[in-house]
Amino acid sequence: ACGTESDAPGVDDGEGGEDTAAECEGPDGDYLIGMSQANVGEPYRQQMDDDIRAAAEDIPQFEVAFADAAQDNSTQVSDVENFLAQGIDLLIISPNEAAPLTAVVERAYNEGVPVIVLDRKIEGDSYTQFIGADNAEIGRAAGEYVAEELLPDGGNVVELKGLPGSTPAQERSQGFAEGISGNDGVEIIAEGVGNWLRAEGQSQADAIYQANPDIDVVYAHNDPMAEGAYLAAESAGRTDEIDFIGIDALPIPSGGIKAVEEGRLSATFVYPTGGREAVETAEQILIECADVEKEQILETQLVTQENASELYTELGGQ
Amino acid sequence: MTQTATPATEGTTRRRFVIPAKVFAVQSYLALILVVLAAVIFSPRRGGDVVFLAPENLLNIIRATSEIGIIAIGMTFVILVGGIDLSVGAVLGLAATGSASLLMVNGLGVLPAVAIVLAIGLAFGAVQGFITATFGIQAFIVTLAGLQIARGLARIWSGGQGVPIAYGDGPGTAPEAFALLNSRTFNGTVPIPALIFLAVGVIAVLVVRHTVFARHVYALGGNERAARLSGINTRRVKIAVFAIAGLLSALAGIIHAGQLNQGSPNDGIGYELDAIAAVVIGGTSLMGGIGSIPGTIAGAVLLGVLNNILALNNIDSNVQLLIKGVIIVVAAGVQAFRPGQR
Amino acid sequence: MTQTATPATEGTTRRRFVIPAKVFAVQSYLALILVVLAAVIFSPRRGGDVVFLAPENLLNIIRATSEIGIIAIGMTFVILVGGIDLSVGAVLGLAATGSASLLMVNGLGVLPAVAIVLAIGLAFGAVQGFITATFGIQAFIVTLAGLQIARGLARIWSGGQGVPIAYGDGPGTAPEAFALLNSRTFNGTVPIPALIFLAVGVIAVLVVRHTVFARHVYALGGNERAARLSGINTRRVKIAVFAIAGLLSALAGIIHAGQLNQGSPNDGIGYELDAIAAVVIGGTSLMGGIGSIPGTIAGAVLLGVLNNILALNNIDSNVQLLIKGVIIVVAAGVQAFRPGQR
Amino acid sequence: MSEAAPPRLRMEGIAKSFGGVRALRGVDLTVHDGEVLALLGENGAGKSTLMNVLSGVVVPDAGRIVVDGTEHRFSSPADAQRAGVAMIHQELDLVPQGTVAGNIFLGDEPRRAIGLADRSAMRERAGALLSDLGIDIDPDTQVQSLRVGEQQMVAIAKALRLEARILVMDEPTSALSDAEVRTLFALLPVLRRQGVAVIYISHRLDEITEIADRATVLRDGEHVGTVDIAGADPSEVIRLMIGRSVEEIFPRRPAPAGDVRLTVRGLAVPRDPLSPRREPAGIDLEVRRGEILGLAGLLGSGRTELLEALYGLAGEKLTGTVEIDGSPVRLTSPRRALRLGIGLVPEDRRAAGLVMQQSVGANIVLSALRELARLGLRRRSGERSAVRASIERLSIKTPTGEAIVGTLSGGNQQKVVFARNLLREPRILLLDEPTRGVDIGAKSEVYHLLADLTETGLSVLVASSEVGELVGLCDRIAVLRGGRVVDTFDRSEADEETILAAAALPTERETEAV
Ligand SMILES: Nc1ncnc2c1ncn2[C@@H]1O[C@H](COP(=O)(O)OP(=O)(O)OP(=O)(O)O)[C@@H](O)[C@H]1O
Ligand SMILES: Nc1ncnc2c1ncn2[C@@H]1O[C@H](COP(=O)(O)OP(=O)(O)OP(=O)(O)O)[C@@H](O)[C@H]1O
Ligand SMILES: [Mg+2]
Ligand SMILES: [Mg+2]
Repeated sequence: ACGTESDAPGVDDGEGGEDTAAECEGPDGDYLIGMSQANVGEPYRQQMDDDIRAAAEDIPQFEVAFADAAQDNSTQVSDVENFLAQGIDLLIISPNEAAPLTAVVERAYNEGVPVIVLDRKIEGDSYTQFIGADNAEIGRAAGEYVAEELLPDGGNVVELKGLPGSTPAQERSQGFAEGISGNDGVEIIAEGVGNWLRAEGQSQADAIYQANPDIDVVYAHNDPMAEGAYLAAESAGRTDEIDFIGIDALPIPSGGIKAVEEGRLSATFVYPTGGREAVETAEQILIECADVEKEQILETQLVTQENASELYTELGGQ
Repeated sequence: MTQTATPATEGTTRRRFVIPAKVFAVQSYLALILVVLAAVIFSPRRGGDVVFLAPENLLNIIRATSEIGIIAIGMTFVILVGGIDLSVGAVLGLAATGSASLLMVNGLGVLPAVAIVLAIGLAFGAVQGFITATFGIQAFIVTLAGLQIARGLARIWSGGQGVPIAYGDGPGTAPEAFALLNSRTFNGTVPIPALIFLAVGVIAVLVVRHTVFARHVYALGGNERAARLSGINTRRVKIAVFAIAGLLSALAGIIHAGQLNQGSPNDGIGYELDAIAAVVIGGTSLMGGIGSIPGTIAGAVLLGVLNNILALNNIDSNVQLLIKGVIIVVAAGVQAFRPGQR
Repeated sequence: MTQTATPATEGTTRRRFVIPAKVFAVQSYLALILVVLAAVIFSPRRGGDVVFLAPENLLNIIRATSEIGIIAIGMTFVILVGGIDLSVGAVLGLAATGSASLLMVNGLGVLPAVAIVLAIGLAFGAVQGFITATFGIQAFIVTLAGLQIARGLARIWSGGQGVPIAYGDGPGTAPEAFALLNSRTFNGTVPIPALIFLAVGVIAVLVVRHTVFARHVYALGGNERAARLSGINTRRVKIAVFAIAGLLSALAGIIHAGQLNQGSPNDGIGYELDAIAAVVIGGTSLMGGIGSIPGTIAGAVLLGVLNNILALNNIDSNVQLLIKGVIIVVAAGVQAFRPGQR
Repeated sequence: MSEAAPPRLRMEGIAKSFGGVRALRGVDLTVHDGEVLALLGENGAGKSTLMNVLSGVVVPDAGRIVVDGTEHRFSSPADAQRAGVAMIHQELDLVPQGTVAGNIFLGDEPRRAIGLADRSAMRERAGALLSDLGIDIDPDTQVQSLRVGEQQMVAIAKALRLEARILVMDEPTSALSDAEVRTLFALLPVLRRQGVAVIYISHRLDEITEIADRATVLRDGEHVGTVDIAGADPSEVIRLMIGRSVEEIFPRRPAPAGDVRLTVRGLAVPRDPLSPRREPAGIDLEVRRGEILGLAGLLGSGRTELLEALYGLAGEKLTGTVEIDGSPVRLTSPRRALRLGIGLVPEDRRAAGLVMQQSVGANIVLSALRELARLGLRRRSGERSAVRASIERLSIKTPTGEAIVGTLSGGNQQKVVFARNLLREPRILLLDEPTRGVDIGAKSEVYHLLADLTETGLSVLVASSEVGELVGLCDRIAVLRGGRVVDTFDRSEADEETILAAAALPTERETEAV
């Protein structure tokens, strides 16, 4: 309105992604891929970058530029704008949040840049492919594991939550609640906010152990907080009575798989980064000039002592 | 600490043997000029064109700078009286969440929503100023608490989640007018937030140059006792500067919501440090009494250019941290350097 | 700003009609005492016992406080000379990453690893002090840049991921001695980090009370020019306080790694604000020259008690933010209040 | 008529305590319009506090203030200004970064609509005011680039601008040289004619006899008498002030016969083009053991800069040679100077002398801490006895050594700076306006103390704007102008007129401007 042009969504329906496929240069081209990461401060997201880096190394035509938005939506918008200014050939983005990144991703898509959205969705369908797992689903799997395997006869659960207001924290919480709803004996008796951090998981757990004599399971929204809770239990001498479960299961030394393998955590759930899959998709789009599916949903996997070391190598851990 | 900083821009010293302040005025932008030059030199080129200088890139920088810039202008007033405001980022988040909620959940029109949010920001700042000025509690701690409170209020308001903004006519949509904040004028070139930043900057410069209030701000920061003895109501001045900071943070929050089509309680985390950095790089002394608005604007733009050129060169984000750190210190050093001063 | 704050703790005034400083000394802890009382009252009970007062809970609080407490002690020296150090949290992260890497990746023994990391912290702080003191750049900006640089270095050092610490004899494991940091002494009751905190506190109190250096710190913060005219090497004192802050941050980082069996470049994010809050609640003026170590320790413990009691009561995290904000302001207000002063 | 009409101001039974210190214990004071009332008393007597009560800075515990027959309660400086009271404060309270015009109109700026400051009106009116006062200062100059004396004139202009009915001047001349004092005194008849009541605080008794009608004397916070100046006996006034008589203000001393202690040859500090300071431009001096050398000169003649250079404050920029006891020394920092046995009592005790929020004791031992310590660890008992001895030696009026130095009266603060320097037992003492704001009794004590110290071989360089002081105290007096020694007088040939004439000759501003 009034001599202005709107960047707001809903303006366009152009099939940008398909257009580029038409101009596809194939294996002879050199491609600059922009990878816009929401926050490398999270181990999971650092791992996503590492996975992309490792996978892209095998493809000589690819050069990947990484940007870190440090958890800020505005910064991520700028990061994408800067990529566009440089003329990238493909955008991989793991958005910090959906709504704020939608407009700029749409812009990229409409300018003909194929877009692969990782982990968190954006609104609308102006992207080439979404690759991700379902946090609610993982939460549910965790809940069911607690309700069926760990506490079939019921018991007391403590939940350590991620950063309030973040989507994964909400979904992992909701999913878990659904997962345990089948077993009336399982009750969440205390919650703490650990903001995804090991140290805060530890100090929250310290206080919760003091206030609650009977705890059977600690469910943490990620592995670092579960490890923090384990450390707190260690100093309270209560590691034997409590089972600890986390989420993420990164295939790195400080990740959850190792913690399960070494017996600190009873279980964790793989939250796949999708990094390798994203590079595969990029290869299909740019080099093979192929059409790709709109969505690629990655499955979670339960990690227990039995399969931990196997999975570690399978997922590329060193 | 030895705090050497730009003298107040106004008031040219006309004594024969004193170098006129005009020379220093150029120096206020020296760091910015150097950084821009470096950006041009190190910019990637695309088909012979300097990417950094592409109009669209420059406008992107200004758009990206506008929120921090607006906050930093409010912060300048607070720092001029020797205070500090750590709550600005949280107030931005509160305002962004608030405006999104008022538009989407409460179905208010743009004007009432904006007015309410600005009033909240103003009041929030004024209360912080009141507490600092009345009880003699250090501004750092009052606004650190204010940060937590604003963040908590924002989370409670939205139930902890971001509130996305969708446009339309029906219920649960926001009026199209709000989308203006995410649009560009002059044939779709100049982003509206950049214009608002410009307007706020011009108003602030005029306020500093021409109002009695601004003179009292500088006096209070320069020598509080002298200001009180001159009959200035120092408490009122302090409350006013914090209120200004709150108001401008709320304005930035509204812009934030408009630009990102969402208001989230986690918006603006850490913006306080960027805003203070812009103010300090702009030559304002944290001890109060010395500083200027144009300096602050230059400082904010410098940070924006720096972020942009590092990103354009695809420098590894960890190495970026190192480079940014070094350049910020050098920029502050360039600004602090005055020939003939120790 | 009116910065009312505790006078240096030491020094009893001996004249009849002057309120003895002892009374103020109690007042330094008044806010802490009030918060502890509130914690007892609002504590959940378990079989008639006040959970908050359970020895184990109290020891947990001290354990959880020890890192911030140690950092805050270093910060006190910096703030006493009128500076500020925003890099402490990042230096903690660098030290935690560094010690974990040196132990696990480079296979160093505990003593060399600790010595190297402490030296890095010391040097990092000293360089920041040198830059501030020599070029007259405000400490805020130098240490803000230092924050970014330390964070960047830590990420580069570890490749961005945390380095877990595993104990054992073989390669790729750390010596058991390091596990001491995560253990308890006196029959498994008192956590080692709490003892280290205590030791650092006692040493700092003794340093402040008995060294010439500390008098120079106070004088420099009170009036830099007078200090210089009194023959004090002000530059050296400034470098020294930043070096102390860096050293103690590194110590806290080593403890952090030991307590968490991991060193991660993201450790310690935001600790600087907590540390400064502890210092200010403890009655130290950000303008320099006024403050005390016991006050800082009380401030750090107050924050720890506050976090603990809110967690014990399972209070909604958003409401926690509000409550914490309000209590921090009230605590600072209680500390700032001096009868007979405006 | 003056008998029948109510006095311009009556203060009755004013009492004020700070913590336990009873600064005022029921003081009465009366001033009539067109009168100049001197307010006298030794350091710490309560003069400034009484006037701070009048100007709304301090709220009294008891007492009444009646202006022109109406009782007032002032709870802020603004209240007092509204009732027609203006005050020039003892400590210059100006905003250093502000301009002269901005300071003069601070708090009461000429306004246009909606709170806009009328800067051109401000500049014009400030300019007019300053030229009325005969002061050549550009209203746009930053105050911090002015010399203390000029700042004092700005403070005076600021108070005069208020066109008050009651004008309080708290030691306005302590930073002024003779010429400015003349300018100020020339204003008094004008003010009198306008019916302004002036309350004038000073420790220079010669000024009092020149300008005041009556004098009210305070001692220990009490009103001990009011005398008519005409016909008053100065020694009687002094006795009222300090409770005893001062026989000899200046000590009698034998002419020093020691060896040369300090030799300065061609001492110069390159002038910083940005600074208006007059740096030394080739100074030759000699001071013997036990000698007191005076430095005379107009405002800005370079005395302060010379003393600062000798104290190492010019750093590496200093050129020329300095010898102490025959061996050449490099004076590149205060630390070095201190180690060589040089002490400095700086001109501005608040900015350069004292750590205001710390105790008297901490300030006294500040530069001797290392000497009093062992291995960097303090020895409290040693410090305490040093503090006690200093307080006694200089009769510093303080409750204890632990009192915060900022709460002492100005004169006593000055003594604390003195004490710090004496504690290091210097060979050479540099004094810059050492008795500024010090009462007559204490001045005399300081002079006698210096005399005693010179007997043990101490050499003193003293810069003072009070020529009488130099003439009374010094063995020789060097006159500075434009950063050079232009003349030197022996005690026998020195008198005030000759020295003033030597200091004033060719108008230095003209020769100075490049
Ligand atoms: N804010 C304060 N706190 C404590 N004591 C104070 C304060 N202000 C003044 N005093 C004390 O009150 C007494 C009177 O001080 P005042 O400054 O009025 O003396 P004065 O007569 O002006 O002395 P001088 O000639 O040295 O200026 C002194 O003992 C001083 O120490
Ligand atoms: N522009 C300036 N910048 C810094 N310091 C200054 C400036 N002007 C004056 N000063 C210092 O302020 C103090 C006050 O100087 P004051 O002018 O009162 O002159 P003075 O002592 O009478 O003159 P002098 O000692 O030079 O003969 C001195 O220390 C002087 O060096
Ligand atoms: Mg006085
Ligand atoms: Mg002088």
